[in-house]
Amino acid sequence: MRRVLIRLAWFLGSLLLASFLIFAATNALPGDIANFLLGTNARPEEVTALRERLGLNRPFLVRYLEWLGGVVVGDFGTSQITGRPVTEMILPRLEVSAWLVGLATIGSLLIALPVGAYAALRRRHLDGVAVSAVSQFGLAVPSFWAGIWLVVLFAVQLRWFPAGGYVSYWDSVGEWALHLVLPVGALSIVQASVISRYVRSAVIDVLHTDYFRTARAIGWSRIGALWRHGLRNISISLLTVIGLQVTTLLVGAIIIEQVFAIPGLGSRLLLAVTQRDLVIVQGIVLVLVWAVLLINFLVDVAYQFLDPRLKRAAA
Amino acid sequence: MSLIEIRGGAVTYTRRGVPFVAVRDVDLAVEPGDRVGIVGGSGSGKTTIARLMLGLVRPSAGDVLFRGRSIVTGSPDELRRSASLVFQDPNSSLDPRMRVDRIIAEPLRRRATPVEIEEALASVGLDPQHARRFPHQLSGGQRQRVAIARALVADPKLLVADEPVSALDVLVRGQVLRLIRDEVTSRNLALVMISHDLTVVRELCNRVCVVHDGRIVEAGPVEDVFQRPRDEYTVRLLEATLSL
Amino acid sequence: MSFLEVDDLTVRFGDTVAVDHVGFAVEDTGRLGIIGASGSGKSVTSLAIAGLLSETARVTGSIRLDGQELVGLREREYRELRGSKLSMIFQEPMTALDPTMRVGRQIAEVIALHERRSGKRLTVEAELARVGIRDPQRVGESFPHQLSGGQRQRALIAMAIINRPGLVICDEPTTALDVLVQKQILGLLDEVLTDRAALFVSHDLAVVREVCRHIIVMEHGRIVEQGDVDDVIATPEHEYTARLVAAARGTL
Amino acid sequence: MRGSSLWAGAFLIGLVALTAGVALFWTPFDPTANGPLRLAPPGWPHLLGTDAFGSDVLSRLMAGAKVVLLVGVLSVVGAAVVGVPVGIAAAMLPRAWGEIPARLSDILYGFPALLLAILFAAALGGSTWTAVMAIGIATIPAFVRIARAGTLEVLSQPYVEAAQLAGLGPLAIARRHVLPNIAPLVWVQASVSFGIAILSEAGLSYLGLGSGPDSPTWGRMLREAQDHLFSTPILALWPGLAVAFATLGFNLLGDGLRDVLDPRLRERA
Repeated sequence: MRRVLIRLAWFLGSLLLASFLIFAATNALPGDIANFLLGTNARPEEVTALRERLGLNRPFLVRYLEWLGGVVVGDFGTSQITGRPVTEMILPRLEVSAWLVGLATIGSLLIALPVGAYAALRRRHLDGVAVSAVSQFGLAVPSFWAGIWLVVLFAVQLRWFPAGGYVSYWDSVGEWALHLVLPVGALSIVQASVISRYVRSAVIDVLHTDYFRTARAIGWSRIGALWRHGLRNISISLLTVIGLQVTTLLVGAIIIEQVFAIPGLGSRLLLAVTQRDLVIVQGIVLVLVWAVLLINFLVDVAYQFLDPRLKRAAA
Repeated sequence: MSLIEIRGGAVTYTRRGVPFVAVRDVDLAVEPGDRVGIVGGSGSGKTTIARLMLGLVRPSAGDVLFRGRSIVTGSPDELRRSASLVFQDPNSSLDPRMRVDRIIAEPLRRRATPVEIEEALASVGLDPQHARRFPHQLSGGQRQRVAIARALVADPKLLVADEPVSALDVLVRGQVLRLIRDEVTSRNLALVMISHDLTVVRELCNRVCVVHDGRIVEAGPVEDVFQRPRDEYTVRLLEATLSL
Repeated sequence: MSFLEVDDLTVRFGDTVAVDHVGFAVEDTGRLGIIGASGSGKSVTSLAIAGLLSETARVTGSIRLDGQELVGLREREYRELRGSKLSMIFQEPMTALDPTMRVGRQIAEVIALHERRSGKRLTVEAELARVGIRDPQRVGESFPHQLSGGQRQRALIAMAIINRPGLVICDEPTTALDVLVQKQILGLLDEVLTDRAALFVSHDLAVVREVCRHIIVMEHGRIVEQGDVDDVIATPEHEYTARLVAAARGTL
Repeated sequence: MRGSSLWAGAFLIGLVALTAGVALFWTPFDPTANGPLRLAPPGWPHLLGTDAFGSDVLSRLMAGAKVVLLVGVLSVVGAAVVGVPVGIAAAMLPRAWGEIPARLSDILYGFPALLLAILFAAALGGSTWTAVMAIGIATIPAFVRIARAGTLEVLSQPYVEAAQLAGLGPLAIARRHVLPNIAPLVWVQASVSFGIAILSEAGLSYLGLGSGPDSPTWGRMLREAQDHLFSTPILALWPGLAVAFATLGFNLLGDGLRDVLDPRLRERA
């Protein structure tokens, strides 16, 4: 338990530090929102007045603490461009992005586990090598490029799925699913090539373990021993990989939202960047970074409980 | 004055936040030219005693004296100039990215001349051509010979050998043990031999300490302990030892 | 006809010959010790009989177990034999058990695999008691890392004999153990191996002598000497055997 | 079989580097000039056709190689120079002190290159230099991790203890034993990071957060091609293939280095 508490303390500390870095990056750098909003021809008095109104001339630390205080109670401030509360803008888009990332994680695992295991078991045969080669290539493909070609094939040529857009789950489940197939597919394929390579080498490691040999000696087939004893051991290390890969997936999702014109956090973030709406940029970047840190923290804790060799020490 | 002496030594490790006592109440003195065997099962603490003796772990209680001076409160430098260690597994005790000549020269703390390297190799029965090889290009027995050459190059007074043959193939064990015995005799070194194998200790040592559960349960001249064991654990150990 | 008959057995990995025209026989209650240094082919021989060599190995010759030819046997049928008719005990009890699964479940698995019924907890505990484990309930509920080396090896022996196999292959079963534990495990093996055929692979003559009367000595994949263990030790004919005997004597 | 991925990787990287080198002095057409012939199919004189502005696709691809290599080299070298010493120090310092750089790099791990680039672009506007900074900073944790893990592994080896007994201090051990033994890991990581940097740069310029309009990049070309997927999908092929093969080159090189540089792996294989 003590180890978990120490990890919790580090986690909370890292949330705090991350928020400070984000605030500092958007506020301490020279691009001043007041200058930008008023253009280069603005008179100095006007700039000063606007800075006053936006509260930009108060000490940096005070502004940071105010912002953080708001974030903790769910208030991400007010947009400098639209004048609407940022929280209100983020929430519906958070749901969209979460669907995208969550489904892509599941999709990539569904592809990667069998593919990786196959490549490992057949590694000395042509088909296994071919599978490895394909995943090697998939590793090098940007997910948005894969997305573009899925659009060309399935939206432009075959017209099976829409080329872009999004329908809320609560409005129509069927349309929702239809719109998500291509973006989730693009993310999953690329992500699966990364994970399948981990699975492949993890399975090869298992094939060389003594406990795998024992399982074979008591009468399991190779597949059976792998399923019964390999999977448990692999999943523990795979969990860490999935945690680390969430970052890549999140980045992929931001770009994929752009490819498919999906109204998620990423597309709102990019709009805010072009408009220099720093409050929204801060808010969304914070949500994304905290999400990454949270997921890695959860993986870390889960790891402590999943591996029986660590269990006694954790409890 | 003893060459090296452990007085009431104890070592406590922290394993996953839980402290556990590896050895305690260890009293052991090694005189110049002494050949001491330390025997016991795995996890009994015999390796910890060796590490304690060489200043590689700090005692949680007691003291370690080299020529009467503490290496716990004082500096272990002088001890390290006069003592060396042969590890169990030569695969991991030789840096895989160093050539044999650099490995052997390390305790000299200076560049060794080709003649010195050649002599060091010859003393452990290796051909001079091995000097430019990497450890993975040698056989297990040859690697352990390189490790012994490194242990002897700086003219130590004390050689500690931690299971020096248990990672080696049966057929080369005898050769390596003979090499250690011959070098110890000709250089008149003090030897501390850690082993689970009583036969080895019987052949090489004049005194023996039996370690069980982190304590020395019996100590004395080899023949006394082996002929007339007093401790119940020693008796069981002797009974369990198979020989032809 | 003997229970196990190995004839002209050859195992190749690519161009290297690991086992070279080896033949021997073991009666249905007989025991055979296979002696050799590392790389002599003794382990490859035992893995070949169990059909557990990697797919890069090419096996030729004949292995007949209770009249059934094993060389070229389909994997599906081989699988039926392993754990029921023939079983193995390996060297490293540390790593031979699945670290993420409770020991009792791993033992129950052996029964379930071959009898198409799940292993009852009581059966498992009885089997653990049979191999001399004093608190079978606790051991059954433990993960491998919570047990001592001796307990783990006992659990593996329980797995090997639970389905009353006709042949048990022991590959260096005590090499990784302490002297005291080694003595106990050898005693246990001597007991559980009665009434069945056994192969006992080791580099240590003194260990083999505890359980076997008849031995074969292997070097470079070939049998260089065979006979009664005491005769071989007393008057080794082959130079290699003589060196092994000297090594086991421990005299320098 | 062994060494083949090393050579395949080196070949692909050599191709990209050669293209970039040639593009420094010569491209078939001015990559930024608009021409009268729009969306032309591959042929003569425009070997890979022209884009929606009439610019020569091949010339733009060649110019894009320059940007990719520049961004990759600067960000990866910068990240390694910062990350490796920090990682070694994190492993060799006493526990409490070593924990700090390790944890800081874990936090940095939560900032992928894209988010950093977005933060910089929001404050400074996007440019090649913000892309280099963002990708470079985002790559540091990978080097810290690999150097720290590698150093811990080396420090647990008996040969380090032997060096201690021989009287070597921590700095000498770092120089003689740690650095040579973690070097293969660092080279492999550098190669893999380079591949990731290429992907990141493509993503950034696709989103318009990287280099400005006058330097053609593969990502920007993909962005422009997307508007013509219905009429001229082939425009989306070339830049994507360029990204994929350049990244593949570095990934293959990384795999090849892993096999060749580690003598222990060499024996196992």
